[in-house]
Amino acid sequence: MAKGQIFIETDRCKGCALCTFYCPVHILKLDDTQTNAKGYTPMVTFDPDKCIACGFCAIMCPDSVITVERFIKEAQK
Amino acid sequence: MPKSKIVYERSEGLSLMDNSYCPGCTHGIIHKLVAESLVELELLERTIGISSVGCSALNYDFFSCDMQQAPHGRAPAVATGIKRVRPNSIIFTYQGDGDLASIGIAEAIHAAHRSENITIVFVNNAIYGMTGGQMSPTTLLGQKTTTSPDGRTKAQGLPLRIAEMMATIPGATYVERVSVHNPQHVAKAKKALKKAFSIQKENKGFTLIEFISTCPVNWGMTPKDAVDWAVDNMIPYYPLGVFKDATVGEEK
Amino acid sequence: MAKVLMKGNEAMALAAIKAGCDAFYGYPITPQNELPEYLSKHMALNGRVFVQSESEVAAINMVYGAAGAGARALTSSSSPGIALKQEGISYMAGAELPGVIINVMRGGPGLGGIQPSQGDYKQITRGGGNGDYYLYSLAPESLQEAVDLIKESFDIADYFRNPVMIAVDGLIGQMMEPVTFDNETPKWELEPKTWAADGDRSNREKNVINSLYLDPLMLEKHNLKLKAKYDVMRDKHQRYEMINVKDAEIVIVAYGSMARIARTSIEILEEKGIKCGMIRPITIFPFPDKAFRELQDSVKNILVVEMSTGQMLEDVKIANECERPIHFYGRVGGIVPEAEEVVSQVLKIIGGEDNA
Amino acid sequence: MKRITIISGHYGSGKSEISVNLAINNKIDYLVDLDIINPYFRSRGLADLLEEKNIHLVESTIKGMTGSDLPYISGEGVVPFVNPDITAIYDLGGTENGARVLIQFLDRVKDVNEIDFLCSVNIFRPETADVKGILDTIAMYEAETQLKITGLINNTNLINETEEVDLIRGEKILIEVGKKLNIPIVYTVVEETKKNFNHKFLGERITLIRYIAKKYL
Repeated sequence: MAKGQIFIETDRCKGCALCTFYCPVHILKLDDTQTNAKGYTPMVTFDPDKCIACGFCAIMCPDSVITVERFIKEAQK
Repeated sequence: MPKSKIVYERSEGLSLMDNSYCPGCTHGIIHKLVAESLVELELLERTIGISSVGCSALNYDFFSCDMQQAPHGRAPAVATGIKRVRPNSIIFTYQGDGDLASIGIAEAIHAAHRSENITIVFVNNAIYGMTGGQMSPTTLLGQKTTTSPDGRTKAQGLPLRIAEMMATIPGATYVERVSVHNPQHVAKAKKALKKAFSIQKENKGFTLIEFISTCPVNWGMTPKDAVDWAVDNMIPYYPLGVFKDATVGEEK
Repeated sequence: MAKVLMKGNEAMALAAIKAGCDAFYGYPITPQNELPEYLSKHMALNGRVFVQSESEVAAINMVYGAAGAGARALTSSSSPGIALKQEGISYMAGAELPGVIINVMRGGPGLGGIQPSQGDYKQITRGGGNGDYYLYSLAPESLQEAVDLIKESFDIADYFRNPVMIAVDGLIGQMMEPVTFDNETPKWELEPKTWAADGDRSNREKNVINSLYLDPLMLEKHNLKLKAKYDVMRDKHQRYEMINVKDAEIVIVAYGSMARIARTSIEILEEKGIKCGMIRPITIFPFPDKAFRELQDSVKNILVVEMSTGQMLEDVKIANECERPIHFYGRVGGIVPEAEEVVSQVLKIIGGEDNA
Repeated sequence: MKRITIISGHYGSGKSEISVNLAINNKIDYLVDLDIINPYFRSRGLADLLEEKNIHLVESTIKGMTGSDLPYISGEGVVPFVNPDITAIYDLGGTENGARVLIQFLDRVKDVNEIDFLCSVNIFRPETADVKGILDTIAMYEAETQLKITGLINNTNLINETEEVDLIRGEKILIEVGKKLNIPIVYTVVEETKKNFNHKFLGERITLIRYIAKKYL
């Protein structure tokens, strides 16, 4: 079960792939099947259920295209 | 549906405009850190940033605070001029190694010498990125550039260690070298920047944070290889750490 | 405050304080040192900023910074130091920033000498640095005029959003004269500096101070905007003094200290029965070409006198539009022509011994 | 007049012109120009005139460097202090830096009583416009040189615009200063163009001829 999710501003992504190397659960990759508004192949999550909302991808993104949301468990309220 | 909260988003210290850097260039990470630090310290509205000359010349468009563009190397002088007439503002210069370590070394040293209440964000990627990959004062020995085609030799100068040098200046208050090669170091780098801005806020004098950065294009590498190259080659020569902290023991 | 006796450099410094100068940034060079020395003491007493910079290059860039933040900033230097300041001056013109630069000229080229000279005329009136720009340049002939013009110069700079150069030679900097600071000087109508990047973003969008235009069409637009500003200076803000020109048979063109000496020459010539007049440019950019259109037909010759080998001569030729023969007399190396030398040159011209 | 006269004062207080006039009028042997402050209007520019008058000019170590701002002081400046047969006038530069130059020679002084250390004052100079300003100035010179000022020169002037009443007002202020310090007004300077000033001023009158700056004024 995912602990959170990321939102990617796909059209701002430059496809540098730095984020993909720092994802501890290896769920990010460049999507070779599409190009964005800038002409880059953007990054996508291929297994979002594994996301742990650690934020590493966003922290390493030079273009600030990733927003990270963490789910809050009811029990913790 | 479980409740949620946003734990990371684009900083409001950055403008809406996309930065113009090449894919994977760590300039973008450093920009985020400057923006986030200023926002978290609630300093953004009274900040004036000084753009320099180099790849970051256009960054007056990328930050959402007031900005002034400076001639090559003169950012610390421009910053001095502003800070003296606007002492309540927060001033940072954003300079590369060509700008600061070469043409602007006098301005950088003397801003520290006068202990100007400014923060220098020094981005060291060991090369002139903007003008097409020429040798800079921080280019490593053996490193090939367009003006050291056979690799830098001693005859072209041994690479300058700016943080170490600036730390010797009596007027410098805080000097640290950081890197942004992984999330842990990005966090450390942000801590260093926040410390520098806090020191400035308290009028305690000159601060400089040197960032080990990359240039995938002119180094001829993928972004990830460039980061790894910086870790393997730059950090051994340019060790990370605090080189000067004149605020230690001050509270007591 | 009644009249006091002051050295030129001190008087100019005090005039800047009276003009509301917020900050001075400068570097030592003879013969202008009394100016920063005076300000090092008096700026602080008035709650203003004084910084001795590491170089002229740094000083002008501090002025550029302070001006960008909306302050009234000043720097001063002498010829070789002004050459070093050209980088920042060009950026100021490009970013449309006001500021005042005092140039107490000495001999050149290179290290030259420390005695008075007018050898910077072209450096001053042709912009000086890279790119297509000009400075509004004022050349007073006395300490009183220098004081009055400096008091006004900060307004002029703010009005045009362009640097103003005060061009004097070493003599004006070093000489003693009685001056008063009480003269009423023109007040220009100034807009608030809403463009300033002053770090107070609480009630507005961000401001950017910049001279970089990578799009050629944008840069052309910017260049033409600057040109329009210089055209207004040329059309509406030429300043000059016509001295004794009515019925004159010869007219001297001289500015600054040289004009002051030529006044004595004119008196000596008057005693000899020769009617000699003078056009005294007060602005050297814009050059007062209008003055030449005021000359009567009685004027048969023009004599340009300078402490240079003829730096202003070309401007006089352009303004004269081939109407009259133009002669030149100058001394260089820091030597100031004596009134008698100018007189004998005039006599030569009238006697037909000097062909233009 | 004592064997040695040292003239101090802020720039614009007329030191150099007074020095030259005194040297010529009193046939003094040495005129020592110690002015490292002013780059222009120094007595060293008058080498030819002084030679003609048999006055030995001590200036920079490089002769004829009128147009120099290199502060080379000639060791010859010590000669009058050690040779009791030589009369001399020392012309100091304005400001405390100018006075400081003298210190290097002072350990050679044999008899302080042979020296007059005068302060020239022009009340139209903003720094010396009143008693307090003048006292502060004198205190500064004394602190720098460790010599006591022994007398005052009333050089009140606005150049061509000087009026007799100005000199009288200057004298009044200097009398007060003199009382506080117990020193006399030794000279009053009246320009030759103002010969018609009939007032009997304190001290000896110097009818001043402008040798140095005349042609520009």
